[in-house]
Amino acid sequence: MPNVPPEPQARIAYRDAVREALREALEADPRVFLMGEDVGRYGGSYAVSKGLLEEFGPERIRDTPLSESAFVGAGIGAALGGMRPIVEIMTVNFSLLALDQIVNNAATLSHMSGGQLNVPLVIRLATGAGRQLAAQHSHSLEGWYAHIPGLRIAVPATLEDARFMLGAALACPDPVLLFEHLYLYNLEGTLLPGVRQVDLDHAAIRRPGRDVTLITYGWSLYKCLDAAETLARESIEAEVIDLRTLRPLDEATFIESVRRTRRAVVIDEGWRSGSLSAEIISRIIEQAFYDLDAPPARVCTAEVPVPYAKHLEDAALPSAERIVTVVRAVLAGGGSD
Amino acid sequence: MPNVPPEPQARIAYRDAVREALREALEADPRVFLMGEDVGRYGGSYAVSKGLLEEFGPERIRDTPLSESAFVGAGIGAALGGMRPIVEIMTVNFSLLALDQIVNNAATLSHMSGGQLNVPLVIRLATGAGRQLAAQHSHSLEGWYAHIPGLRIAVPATLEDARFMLGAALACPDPVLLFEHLYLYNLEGTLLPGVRQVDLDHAAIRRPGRDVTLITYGWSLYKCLDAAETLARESIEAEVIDLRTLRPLDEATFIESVRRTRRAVVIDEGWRSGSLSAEIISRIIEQAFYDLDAPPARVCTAEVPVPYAKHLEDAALPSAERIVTVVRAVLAGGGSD
Amino acid sequence: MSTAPAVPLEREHALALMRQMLRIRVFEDRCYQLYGQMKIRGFLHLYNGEEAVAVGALTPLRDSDAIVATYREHGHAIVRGIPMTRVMAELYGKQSGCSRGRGGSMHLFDAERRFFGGNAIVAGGLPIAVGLALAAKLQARADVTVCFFGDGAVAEGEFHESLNLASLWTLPVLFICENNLYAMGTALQRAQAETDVTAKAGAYRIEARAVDGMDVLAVESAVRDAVAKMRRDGAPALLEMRTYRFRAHSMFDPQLYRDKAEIEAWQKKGPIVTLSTRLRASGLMSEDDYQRLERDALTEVDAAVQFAESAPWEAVSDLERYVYAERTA
Amino acid sequence: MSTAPAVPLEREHALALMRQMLRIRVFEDRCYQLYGQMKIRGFLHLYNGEEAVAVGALTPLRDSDAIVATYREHGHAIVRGIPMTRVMAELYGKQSGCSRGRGGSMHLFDAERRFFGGNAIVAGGLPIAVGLALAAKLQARADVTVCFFGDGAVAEGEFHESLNLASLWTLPVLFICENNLYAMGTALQRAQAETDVTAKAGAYRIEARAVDGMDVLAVESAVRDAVAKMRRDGAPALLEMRTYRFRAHSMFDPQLYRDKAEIEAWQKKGPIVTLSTRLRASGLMSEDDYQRLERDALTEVDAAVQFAESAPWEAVSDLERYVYAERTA
Ligand SMILES: Cc1ncc(C[n+]2csc(CCOP(=O)(O)OP(=O)(O)O)c2C)c(N)n1
Ligand SMILES: Cc1ncc(C[n+]2csc(CCOP(=O)(O)OP(=O)(O)O)c2C)c(N)n1
Ligand SMILES: [Mg+2]
Ligand SMILES: [Mg+2]
Repeated sequence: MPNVPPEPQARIAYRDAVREALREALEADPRVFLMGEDVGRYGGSYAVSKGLLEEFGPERIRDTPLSESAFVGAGIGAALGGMRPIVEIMTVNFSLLALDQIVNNAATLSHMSGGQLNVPLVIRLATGAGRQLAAQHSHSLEGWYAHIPGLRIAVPATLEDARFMLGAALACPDPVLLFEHLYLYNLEGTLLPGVRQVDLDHAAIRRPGRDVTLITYGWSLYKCLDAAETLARESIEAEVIDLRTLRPLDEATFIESVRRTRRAVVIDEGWRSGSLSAEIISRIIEQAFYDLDAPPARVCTAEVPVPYAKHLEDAALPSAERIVTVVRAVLAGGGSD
Repeated sequence: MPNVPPEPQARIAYRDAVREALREALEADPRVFLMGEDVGRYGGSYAVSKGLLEEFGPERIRDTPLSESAFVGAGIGAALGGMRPIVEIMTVNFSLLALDQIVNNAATLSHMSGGQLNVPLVIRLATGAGRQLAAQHSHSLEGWYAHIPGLRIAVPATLEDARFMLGAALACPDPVLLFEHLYLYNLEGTLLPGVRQVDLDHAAIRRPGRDVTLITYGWSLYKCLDAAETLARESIEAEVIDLRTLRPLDEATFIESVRRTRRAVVIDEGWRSGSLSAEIISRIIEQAFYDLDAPPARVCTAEVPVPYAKHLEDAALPSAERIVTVVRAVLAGGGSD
Repeated sequence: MSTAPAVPLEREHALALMRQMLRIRVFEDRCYQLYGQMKIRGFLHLYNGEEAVAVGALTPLRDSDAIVATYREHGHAIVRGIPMTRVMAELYGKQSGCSRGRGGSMHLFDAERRFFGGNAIVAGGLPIAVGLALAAKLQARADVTVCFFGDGAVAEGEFHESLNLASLWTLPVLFICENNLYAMGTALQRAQAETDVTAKAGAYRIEARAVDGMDVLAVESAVRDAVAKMRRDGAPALLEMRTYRFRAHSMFDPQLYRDKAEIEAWQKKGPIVTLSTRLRASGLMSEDDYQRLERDALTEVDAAVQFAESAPWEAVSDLERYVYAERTA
Repeated sequence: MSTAPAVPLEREHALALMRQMLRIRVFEDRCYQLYGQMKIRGFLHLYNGEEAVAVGALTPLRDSDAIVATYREHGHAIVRGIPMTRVMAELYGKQSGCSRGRGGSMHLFDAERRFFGGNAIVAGGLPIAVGLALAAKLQARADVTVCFFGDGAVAEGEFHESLNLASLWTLPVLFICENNLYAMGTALQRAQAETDVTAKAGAYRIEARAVDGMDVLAVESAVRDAVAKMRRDGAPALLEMRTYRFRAHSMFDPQLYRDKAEIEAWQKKGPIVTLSTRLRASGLMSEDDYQRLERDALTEVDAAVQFAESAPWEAVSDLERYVYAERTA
């Protein structure tokens, strides 16, 4: 539409972008419904689904009892039955109660049935630490879930992804887990004009650079962008890659980048041992070993159940400062913190 | 005891070694008891606990209902209450139903209480594929569990470890998960004379070599030893390391080995992406990057829910042949399969 | 416990029920042999003794109803209409199997016949059944979902969560507990503080009845009534089928936990012998009829074995297919 | 629903109960303020309105009994005897907190007082309580384990599994459901097909009673009776305490799901005002008594805040301690 000036973009919060995505999906497809704990009357524990009950009624915005295994399993069944359920698990921490359904059913039914069945189920989960919610409410398990074949794991970090990833997930015949970092719900900004959809297949370069590649996702993206600012003042140009989907991994994008920059740091809110960052490093080693000028390094969460006290929690999580420190060490040929 | 000739060692199966360990523990400490599905009247689904009910009675050999979450949680509670419970989860596949208790309680209580509480709980689980049990009964999740701080993960691969690791686990004030590969239950041999206890802290070099380090655990150990035999015929001397514990990792042992051999292949029955092998490779890169002559490689399970048909299952799992192929490629400077 | 109804039985229908039970029995006996010959591998759970449940429960259903079963589901699959050839080929792990050889005995599927497995996690199918019923309700279809599970499953949290959800939301799930008194080696009274399974349904305001699961007519009539009501009011129901398995739990079970006498006593009230006696007494079935049905079943099973033997293997190069849906461009 | 007993009440005891309820109320009100001042962070779940339950339930216990609570457990912690100073320091995240600042509001612990948390996973404490009771039984101790949980927890599978296990094995767990009618914004009737929690206990052959949870004397007597019986027969029991929370679920709750009138109606039957009216009427407590108790509570809370304010922070270098037990060489 040439000559039509772009509409001025209103500011929008991440939370509202997700709500818009939900509303659009509910309007577009009668098979779509939302269910989970307190998604209705309460308005969603993070106010994401506020107002949707009034708009779409209790058949399509279903408050569930505290029965994670049953309502996730019911989501699987409803998907098999021809619906397009969006199941909200209030936070990833409670998803452990539904893990059998997710790993033993959602992830296996297609393969186990020789391709006869699909499970077009979307599970939304709040994830992450940073709000002093302590050990049982601060898990970052998206990288852990990415170990499971049959699942797709996506992590919207930007407003555009918050707004449009849900649509991509609903269009996908496979089970998709969407991890929304609870720290991002208040993130505000304007949506890029012109973006109307996104895919679940590609990582995105959020900042180009030539000296080192920072590979990350979710809330850590912003820590990386901050770190890149700091580094730029030292004339270190960091390329920042937002993985967007953790399974399957778009390795082409980060391998290509690392081949160019010859150095990589992976930043990941999972506990260090066995984190997704280890997988990323292994892929780099398998495919770009001879292109590296230094060993890839990583910045992860300390190996402790996340503590309540702010200074301890801060110390446990990745931070822009730690990222900067590690990048400097990598540029000096050294390694992880 | 000099001058006393060593008793001739009787042949013993892995299953019997575990049973002996259980018997010894039950005899030695009145706080020890065993509970789980069918550990009593049935004799254990893999006949491990056969006869123990008759010997120790139903108070100490407790058949549980099919309630994984409750009886694992009850194990945690009993441990807090001063007992030394051994909880058997029939197979790791069913442990997903108890994951909340394991991750949110067993792993966190010590830290979350500021060190006031300990959870001296031992959980035994059969693990692994290879018996055509299909997608819901063939998980190898020990590497996945190793991501969780607060847990100790141990994998007895040898008869000695089957016989003595339980004792070490019971002596440990932390929750220990012992993964017994179901393929190993029939393994037979004689116990090394003189071994009376083992630790949970050290990896073991099961075969020394100078050309490449194979790092593995569990059933895959035997595949590695087979591969090493084949390679030896080509004058390639592979060092084979049995990790024994997956958390915490004894990295000193494998890093030292890799520094010597300058080449590493990790063999792990977990699905490739996000497997423990990625963590091992990352540690090698972080600590021995400049000592490497080739990128470390890995042999894992294909990224599919394990299929029933034998030829497909075989193709999905690591094999001695694939290990040999990958080692040859690594020696040629190439990578993973 | 509800027993057979007093309505007159028609010969044709009676023989159809007998035929289905014999098909299962002969199929299972052959599986037992084939396991010994290592043609079938993995875990194998046979249904001998429980045939009346699958036959009586599935006979009254429509094609559009949904079924969720357990790992002990050969009988259900066969009665639902999956060709025996494809079930046997699955047990062989062949490409022509109803799950392309990927599922095996515990994971029989047939999307077209709305047969949703074959679930090897005890109680794992209950939430799925709730969801299938929810889909039917949201789509305003009068279809029901029939969900089979064992007495062992009653102890799992998913039993509790699923029954509550189905009742709270008024979803048409028929929960059928195949109470064969044991979960592997654990007798019901060592697993349940309250051994009357129907007594549990009240906690969810679900109507429940115990049924003589050795009597195919009792099962059929109980299910027919429950389903008819369900199609009207949409509410879930629970039927406890009191039955018994004649064989071991699986092929690895030395059966230390029960004695021969108990098994023999139950065998005397077996579903086939019970129906047989009754039909002969009432003149609805002759010895010839019975012989013919048994012969037909044997012939069908022979053909299934034949089919499975000669069916192709899936190509190893296809190992990684079907993990994700194949996208058509 | 069982109400207060007819036994004569002694002044000292009555005032002790009042004192404990006021300690909780004043503590919680101060927490509310401190949250506004950002001294306390994370999730904060206040107990206003439910004081009678913790006070009535914990008063009859022995030091050797075990307690398992939820994330709404300040009251239970304080009544159990954890010094208010250490509870408040925990809410501040200080090293002197009862969990060294690692737990916060949802994770108060005191091993010595057998206070096992503080669990932020709904229903997560029930299996642990079963295990604590199993330990007591195996050690032939006559101690009971008291396990608190909300009405929301009743829907979780762990409720079902835990009650069955406790009953099957005859374990002395007193399950106390704090039924405040809501789980966050979900009213009981939108979570349960059967809203009478006591009706569920029958499915496990557990004895159950509903108790007026706004009446501390009713709670105390019901718990006293249940515990006395439990020390004799070792069997579990369930008490449903009918109560109400006066404040929001947590500090982030706009309370869209209930109206002011409902809250006000319940406030009129609040536990403190109820006991107060009764004691004044019977002459057991004077206005002066009440004022003094309230003043004492305020003084204690002031001191706790003071303590918390000046308490030290845990060193960041100790971040990774306590993940595993520290081995003494
Ligand atoms: C969650 C889970 N726990 C344990 C098992 C192992 N297991 C398989 S069948 C079975 C017994 C189930 O008994 P029941 O539900 O009565 O069914 P039946 O075999 O008698 O038909 C057990 C314990 C499992 N498959 N899933
Ligand atoms: C397993 C689990 N699911 C969800 C939550 C989130 N959540 C915290 S409290 C709560 C409501 C619990 O209500 P109830 O059990 O009645 O206790 P109350 O808060 O009323 O005391 C929910 C849904 C959680 N903590 N754990
Ligand atoms: Mg059974
Ligand atoms: Mg409540």
